[in-house]
Amino acid sequence: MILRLENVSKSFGALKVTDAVTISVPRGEALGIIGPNGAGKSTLFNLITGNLLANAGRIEFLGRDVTRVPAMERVRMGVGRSFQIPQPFEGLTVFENLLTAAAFGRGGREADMVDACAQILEETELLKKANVVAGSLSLLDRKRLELARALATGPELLLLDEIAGGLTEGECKALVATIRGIHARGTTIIWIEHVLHALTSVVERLLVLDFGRVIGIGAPDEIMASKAVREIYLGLEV
Amino acid sequence: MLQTHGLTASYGQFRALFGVDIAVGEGECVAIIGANGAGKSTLMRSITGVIRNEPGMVLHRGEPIGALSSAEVMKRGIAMVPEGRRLFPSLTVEENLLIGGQVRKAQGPWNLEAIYDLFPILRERRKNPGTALSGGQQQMVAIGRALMSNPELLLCDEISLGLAPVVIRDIYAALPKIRAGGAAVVVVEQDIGKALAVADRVYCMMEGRVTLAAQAAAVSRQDIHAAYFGEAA
Amino acid sequence: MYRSTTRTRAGAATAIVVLALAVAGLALPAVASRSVIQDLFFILTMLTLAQIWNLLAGYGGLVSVGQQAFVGLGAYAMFAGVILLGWNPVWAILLGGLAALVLAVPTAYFAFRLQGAYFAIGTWVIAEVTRLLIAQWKALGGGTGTSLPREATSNILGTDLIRALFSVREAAARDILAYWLALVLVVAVTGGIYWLLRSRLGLALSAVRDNVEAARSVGVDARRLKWAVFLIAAAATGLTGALIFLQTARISPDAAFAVTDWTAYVIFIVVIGGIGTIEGPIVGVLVFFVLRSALADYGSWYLMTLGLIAIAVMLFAPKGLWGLISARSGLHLFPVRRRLVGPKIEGGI
Amino acid sequence: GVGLAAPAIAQGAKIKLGYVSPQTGPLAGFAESDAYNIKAFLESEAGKNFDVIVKDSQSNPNRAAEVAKSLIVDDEIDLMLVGSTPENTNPVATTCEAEGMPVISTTAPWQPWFIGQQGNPGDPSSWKPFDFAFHYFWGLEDIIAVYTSMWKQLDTNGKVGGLFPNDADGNAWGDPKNGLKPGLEAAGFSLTDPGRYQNLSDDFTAQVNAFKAANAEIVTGVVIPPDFTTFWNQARQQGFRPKAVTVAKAILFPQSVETLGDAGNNLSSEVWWSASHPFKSSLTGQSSAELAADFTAKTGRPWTQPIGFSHSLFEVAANVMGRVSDPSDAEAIAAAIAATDMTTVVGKVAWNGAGVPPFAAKNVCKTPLVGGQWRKKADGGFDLVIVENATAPEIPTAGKMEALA
Amino acid sequence: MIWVDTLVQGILLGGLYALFAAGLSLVFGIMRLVNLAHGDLIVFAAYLVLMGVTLLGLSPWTAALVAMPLMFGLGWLLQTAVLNRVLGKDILPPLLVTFGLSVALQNGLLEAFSADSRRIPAGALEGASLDLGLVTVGVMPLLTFASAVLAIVALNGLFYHTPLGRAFRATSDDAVTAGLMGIEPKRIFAMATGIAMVVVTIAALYLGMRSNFDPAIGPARLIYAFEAVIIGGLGSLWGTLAGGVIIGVAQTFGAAVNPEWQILAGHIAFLIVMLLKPRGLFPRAVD
Ligand SMILES: Nc1ncnc2c1ncn2[C@@H]1O[C@H](COP(=O)(O)OP(=O)(O)OP(=O)(O)O)[C@@H](O)[C@H]1O
Ligand SMILES: Nc1ncnc2c1ncn2[C@@H]1O[C@H](COP(=O)(O)OP(=O)(O)OP(=O)(O)O)[C@@H](O)[C@H]1O
Ligand SMILES: [Mg+2]
Ligand SMILES: [Mg+2]
Repeated sequence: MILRLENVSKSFGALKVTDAVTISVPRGEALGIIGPNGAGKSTLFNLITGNLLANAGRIEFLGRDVTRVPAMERVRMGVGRSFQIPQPFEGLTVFENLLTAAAFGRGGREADMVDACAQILEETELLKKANVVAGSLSLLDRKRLELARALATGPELLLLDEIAGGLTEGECKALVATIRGIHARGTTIIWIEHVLHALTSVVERLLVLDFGRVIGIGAPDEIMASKAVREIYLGLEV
Repeated sequence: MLQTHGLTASYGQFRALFGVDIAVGEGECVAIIGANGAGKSTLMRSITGVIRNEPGMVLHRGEPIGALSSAEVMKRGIAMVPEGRRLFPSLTVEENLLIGGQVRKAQGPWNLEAIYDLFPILRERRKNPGTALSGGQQQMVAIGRALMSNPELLLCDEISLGLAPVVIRDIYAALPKIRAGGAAVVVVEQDIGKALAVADRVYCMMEGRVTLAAQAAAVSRQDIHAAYFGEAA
Repeated sequence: MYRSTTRTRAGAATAIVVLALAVAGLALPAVASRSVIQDLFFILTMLTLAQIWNLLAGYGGLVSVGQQAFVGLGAYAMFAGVILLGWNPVWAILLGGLAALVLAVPTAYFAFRLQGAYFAIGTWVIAEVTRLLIAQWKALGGGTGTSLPREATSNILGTDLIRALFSVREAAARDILAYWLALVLVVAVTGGIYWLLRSRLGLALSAVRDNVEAARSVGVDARRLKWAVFLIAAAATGLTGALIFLQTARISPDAAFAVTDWTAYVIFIVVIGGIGTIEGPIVGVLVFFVLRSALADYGSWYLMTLGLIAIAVMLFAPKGLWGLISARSGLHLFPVRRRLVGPKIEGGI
Repeated sequence: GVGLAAPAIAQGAKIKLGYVSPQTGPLAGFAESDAYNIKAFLESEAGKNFDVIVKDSQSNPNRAAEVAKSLIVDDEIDLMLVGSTPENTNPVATTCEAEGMPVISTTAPWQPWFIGQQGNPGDPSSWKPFDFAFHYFWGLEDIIAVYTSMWKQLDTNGKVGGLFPNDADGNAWGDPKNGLKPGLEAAGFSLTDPGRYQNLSDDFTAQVNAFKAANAEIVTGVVIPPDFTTFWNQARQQGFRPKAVTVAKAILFPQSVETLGDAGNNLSSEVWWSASHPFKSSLTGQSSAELAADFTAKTGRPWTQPIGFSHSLFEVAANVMGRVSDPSDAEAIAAAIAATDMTTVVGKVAWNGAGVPPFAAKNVCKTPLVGGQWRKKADGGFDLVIVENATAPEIPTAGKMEALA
Repeated sequence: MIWVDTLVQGILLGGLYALFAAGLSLVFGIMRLVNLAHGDLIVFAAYLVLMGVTLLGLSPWTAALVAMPLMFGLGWLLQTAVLNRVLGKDILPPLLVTFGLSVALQNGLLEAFSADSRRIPAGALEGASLDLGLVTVGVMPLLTFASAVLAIVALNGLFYHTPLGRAFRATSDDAVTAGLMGIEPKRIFAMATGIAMVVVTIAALYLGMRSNFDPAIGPARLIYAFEAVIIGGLGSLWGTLAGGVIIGVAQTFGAAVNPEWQILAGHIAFLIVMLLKPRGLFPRAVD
C-alpha cells in the first residue's frame, strides 16, 4: 500500500467535511474520486498532501505515519498534487514554475532539472509556452501547468483535482493519453473529476464521496451503475 | 430588463469571460449552468459591479450600468446571493438581514417578518452570529439578506452548493414565493435538475462563453450534456 | 538538448558596467576630493541598507520597520569591540554583523508569530526595546552616548597605507578606508542578492511571494526561507551600521536607533525607486541624494517635500520610478528570469 | 577692541567660520537668536573679515556630525563654532577633533561635554584631553554652589529629590561620583535620586512617591520642558508640595514658564546670562541690557539666556582669528584659542584652567553662574529675577529667594 | 500603599493611552489601516484647539468642540483623497503614505508653529486633586480616564447598536459583499476616519492640557497607541482600553522598581502578550 487513510476526519468549525474516511491505495493504482460539489473531495486531497492537518485519524504514506508531517516534506517523500483552481506562480514563467517544483520537490541542483522539466513540458504540450509568464496563461494552459508542475516534483503518488473540467473533447482525449502515460510509468494516481468518461477511461477503481463520507468504492462500471450514485452525483433523476 | 452585451472580464492577465450575451426579462427566472470554472460567478460579479466593465456591457432597463460600483448597482434593485454565502461574521443573523435592506428601502413584500415567515428557523436563531449556523441556514440568511432590499432582480450563485438534499429542497421551495413577490430571479447552478425545475429559460456556459441558450422546457438532456461537457454524453 | 539561461544583452552590459564602476570606484580616491568621497560613502551605505530592506520586504514579504535595531546594535557592538575589547575598528565591524545576527534570532522567533501590520509594529517595538536596553549600558555612555577614542581612530588598520598611497591627512585616509569598505559592502550585498535571486532560493522567494500554499505544495519551506532572509538581512544591516558609525566616530542610542534615519528614509528610497527590483533602490538612492543636496538647507521644507514625494509616488507610481522605466522600455539591468532554450520554444522574455 | 590688523586679513580672503546650530527641531529655541547675532557680527567692524556658514543640525546628533563634516570638507571652513546642549556640541566637537579642525563650543555644562566625549565615561583613567576642541561654559560644581546657596536662603530640611533623565545632561548631573550628589552632600543636603528615566515619559508617579517617601522639600534636576510640566502637574495632583523647585533646562525660556501659568511662579533655576549681567560685547560695545533690548526690538521676542552665549561665540572667534597669522593653520588656531584671555558679554573667557580639574584644564574654561527665580508679573508674563550671586558677586541680585506657595 | 498608588496611577495613565489609541483602533479595526501619522494628527489637533483658545479666546472645551467638525472634515478628506487609493492586501502602500504624511505634517507644524513647546491652559484644573483616602489622584487624570471610557462606550454604542456601526462591521468583515448590500466601502472608510479624527481631537485636548507639546512629539506616543490596539485585539474597543491600562500599569510598576525601566516595562508587557496571544487578548472571529 502506498497510501492508507484510517478514520481520517476534518471539520471546519461545526462543519464536518471529512467524516471518518478509510481508504487503502495499492502502489501503481489509478483511483478515481467523484462526488457532488462540496462533498469534501478537495479537502481529502488537502489532508493527504498536508495542506490541511486532520482533526482525527491516521494517514500513512509509503508505510510511514505522515499524519502530522508538513506539506513540503510530503512533497519530497513523493506526494505531488494539482489544485482544483489553478494556482500558478503568476510572476514566474511556465518553465520557472516547473523548475521550482523540480528543484524543491525532488531536491537537487537546478541545472540537473532542466531536461526533466523540458520533457514534462513537452508531454503536457506546454513546451511552446515555456518562457511565458504564468499569470497570462489561458485556463487550459493553467490546468496543463498544474499537471506539469505536479509532475515536476517527481511524485510517486499524483493527486489530480478536476484537471479535465472545461476542456474540449480533443483536449480531453490528449489529457487522458498523457495521464495514461504517467500511470503506465508506474506512478500511483488519485484523480477527482466530474468529467466521468475521461475518468473512467483511466481509473481502475472509483470512490464516491458524499458529505465527507465514502458511500461507495469499486470498479467504475459497478459504481456508475448504482442508481444512488447517479442520483447524488448528477442530480438527474434517472 | 437586464442585458449583457459582449461582456468580457479578466482577472489580471487572465481572461475569464469572452463576450457573453444574456438577457433577463421582467419577473422571469433564468438558470445559468456550467462546469466548474466556466465563468458563471464571474458573470454574476460583472453584472453586480464587483468587477467593473465598460458601461455598455451591462444594461439595466436600457441604461448602461457596467461601470457602476456594486453599491450603485444594488441601489437600482439588483441584489445578489453570492457564492459561498459570505455572511458577515461579526453580525448576528438579524443584523445580517437588516443590513441587506439598510441602504435601499424599496416598497415591497419583504421585511424582517416576511423573511422569518419564509424561513422560520431564522427567527429562532436571530441573535446568533451568522456564521454559527449550519450551511443551509446560512444560505437562508444570505437569501433573506438579499431580499430585504426588495430587489427587482435577484441573482443566486450556487445556492445549493454543499447542502444536504433536504435543505436544498427547502431552499428551492422558497424560490416560487420569491418570484411571487415580483422579483426576477437568476439561479446559477451545477445541479442541472434543480435548475431546470425552477427556470423559465436556461443558459449554459463553458470556458467563458455561452454555449447554449434555450427554453427550460424545451431543452433536452443531450443538449445540456453537450454544452456542459463539450461533447455528446 | 535543452538548457536554462538567465543571460540577456542588458544583463551582460550591466555586468561590464558594474565591473568598470567598481574598479573606477576603488581608484577614485586618487583623484576625487574628500567631499565627493564622503557623499559617495553616504550613497553607498544608504544603498546597502536599501538593498537589504528590499530583500526583506520586496522579495521576502517581511515589512520590517525595526531595521534600526540592527543598525544600532551593529554600531554599538563595533564600539564595544573597540572601546571595551581594544580591537582594531576594522575587525570590530565584523563583531557588529555578528551581534546583529544574534539579535535577529529572538527577533525572528517573536516577530514571525505575527502577521502583516502586526509584524511591522512588532519589529518596531523590538527595536525600541533594544534601544532602551542599550541606553542602560553605562560602559558605553548609556543615554549620553560615546565617541571612539582618538588612539583608536588614528590607528585604524590600513590608514597608514592609504596615507602613504595618496599622501593625505589622517582624517581623509579614514574616509577613504570607510569608503572602500562601503564599496566592498555594497558590491557584496547587491551581488549577494543578485546571486541569491538567480539561485534556487530566488525561485523559492518568488514562489512564496506569489502563492504560499502552492509553494508549500511543491516542497518549498516558506518558514525556513523567511528565517534565512531575515538573518542574512540582519547581519548585513549590522555590518553596515557598524561601518556608518565607524565613520561618524560618535554614537548615542538616539542616533544609532533612529527609526527615521535607518528605516524610514531607507523605505522611502526603496519605494520611490521601485520595490522588488535590484534597480529600484539604486534609482531611489540617487533621487534621495539629489533631493537632499538640493533641499537640505531648507530644513523642514526638505523633509516636508520628501514626505509629499513619497505619498505622490505611492499614489501615482506604486511600482516606483524604476517600475515606470522598465514598464516603458522592458529593460532589466539585473535579469533573474530563467529562459529555457531549445527546439520548439516560442516567445521568451 | 581686539587688534584686528592681523596678517590673516591682509591676504584678502575672508575667514570662514562654520556654525552648526539646531535651527529646527526640539532644540530650536537655542538657535532663535542665531540669525540676529550673526547679522550683528557681520555688520560689526571685526565681522567684515568673516564669512559665517550656518548649517542646521535639525536637533539630530547624527545630522550635527554630518553637517560638521560637510562644513570642514566641502566648505573648507577655518574654525568651527557650536553651542546648544551636548546633543549638538558633542557630535560636532568629536568630528572636529577627529578632523583636526579647531572648534569653540559653548552652552553645555563642561562635564557632559568633556566626559561625554570620552570613550568610556565611567573610567576616568581612560579620559584624554583634546587637541582641537575648546569649550567655555560652567560646570556642575557651579550648579551645586549656586543651587545650595539659593536653598540656604530658605528654611528647609535639606532633603532634595533629583530628576535626572538618561541623556547626556542627566547622566552627568546624576552621576553618583562626578555629579550633583557629592557636592550637595558636602553642602549639607541629601539627594534622593530614584534613577534615570527616559525623556518624554508620561508618568512621574514613581519619582513623586520616592520624593514623598524621602520627605524631600526641594526638587532639582535637568529636565526637558514637557517632562517638567508632566512632573509638576502630577506632583501637585498627588499632593507633593516642595518648598523649592530648582531645575535646569525646563524653565530656561520664558515661553516654557508661561505655559505653566500660575504654577510657574517662583520656580528657580541657574542663570548663565541675563539682561542685567554687567558685561559688554567686545564686538558691538553693547551692554547686556542693550543687547537684550536690541534683540527684542528687532525680533519682537523676549530675551533668553542663549542670546548672550550665541553672541559671545562670535566675539571669541573674532578675537582668536585676530591673533593668528595663517587662518588655514589649524594648530596655530588651536594655540590661539588656548591663549585667549578676553571679556565677552557673558564674562571672562580664558582657557587658563581656573576652577577646572587638571584632566580638563586644557580644554575647558568657565564663565560665571548665578541663580534666578521666575516671578509672575501682573500681565501674566514672567520675570527672571536674580536672587543668588555668591560665586559671581559682580553680577547684581535683584531680590531674595522665596519659597513656593 | 505605594503599590496601590502605583496601580491607580498606572490605570489612569492607561486611560490616556487608550484615548490616544481609540481612534487608531477604530480605523485599524475597520480597514486594517496602519496609520503612522496618527500621533502627528493628535498633535495637529492640539494646535487647532490651542488656536481656538489663543486666537478666539474660547475655553479649551469649547475650542475642542469647534475643532471636532474640522478634524472630522480633515479625516474625511484624507481618506477619500489619499488613503482609499492605497488600501489593499499589501500593507506597505498605506504604511508608506501615512509615514510620508507624518513627516510632512511634523515639518509643516514646525514651519507654522516653531519648535517651541506649547500648552493648552486649563487653569486650576492642572494641579487639582482629589483625596480618596488611600490615594490622592489628580482631577485631570481622572477626567482623562473618564473621557477614554466615555469615548469607548460611545464608539462601542455606535459600532454595535446603530445602522452605521453595522455597516462598519460588515465592511470590515468583507468589503466586497458589503458593496452588494449597497454600502460604499470607501464612504464608510471616510466616515470611520472622520470619526476617528473626532476622537483624536479629544485625545489632543488632554494631551495639550496635561503636558507640553511640540510638533515633534507625535511618534513617541504612537507606538504606545499601537501597542494598546494590538494587545486588545483587532477591532475590540474595550480591548484597546485594556491594552492601554496594561501598558500604563506596566510603566508605573516598572518605574517604581527603577525609572530606567518605565518605558521598557510597557514594551515588554506588549511583547509578553504577543508571545502568549499573537492576535491580542480579545481577537475577533475573523481577521
Ligand atoms: N478552509 C475552509 N474553511 C471552511 N470551510 C471550508 C474550507 N475548505 C472547504 N470548506 C468547506 O468544506 C466543504 C467541502 O469542500 P471541498 O472543497 O472539499 O469540496 P469538493 O468536494 O472538492 O467540491 P468541488 O467539487 O466543488 O470542488 C465545502 O462546504 C466547503 O465550503
Ligand atoms: N479572483 C480570481 N482571480 C483569478 N482568477 C479567478 C478569480 N476568480 C475566478 N477566477 C478564474 O476565472 C474562471 C471562471 O471562474 P468563475 O468563478 O466565474 O467560475 P464558475 O463558473 O463560477 O465556477 P464554479 O462552479 O467553480 O463556481 C476560473 O478559471 C477561475 O479559476
Ligand atoms: Mg474540489
Ligand atoms: Mg461560481
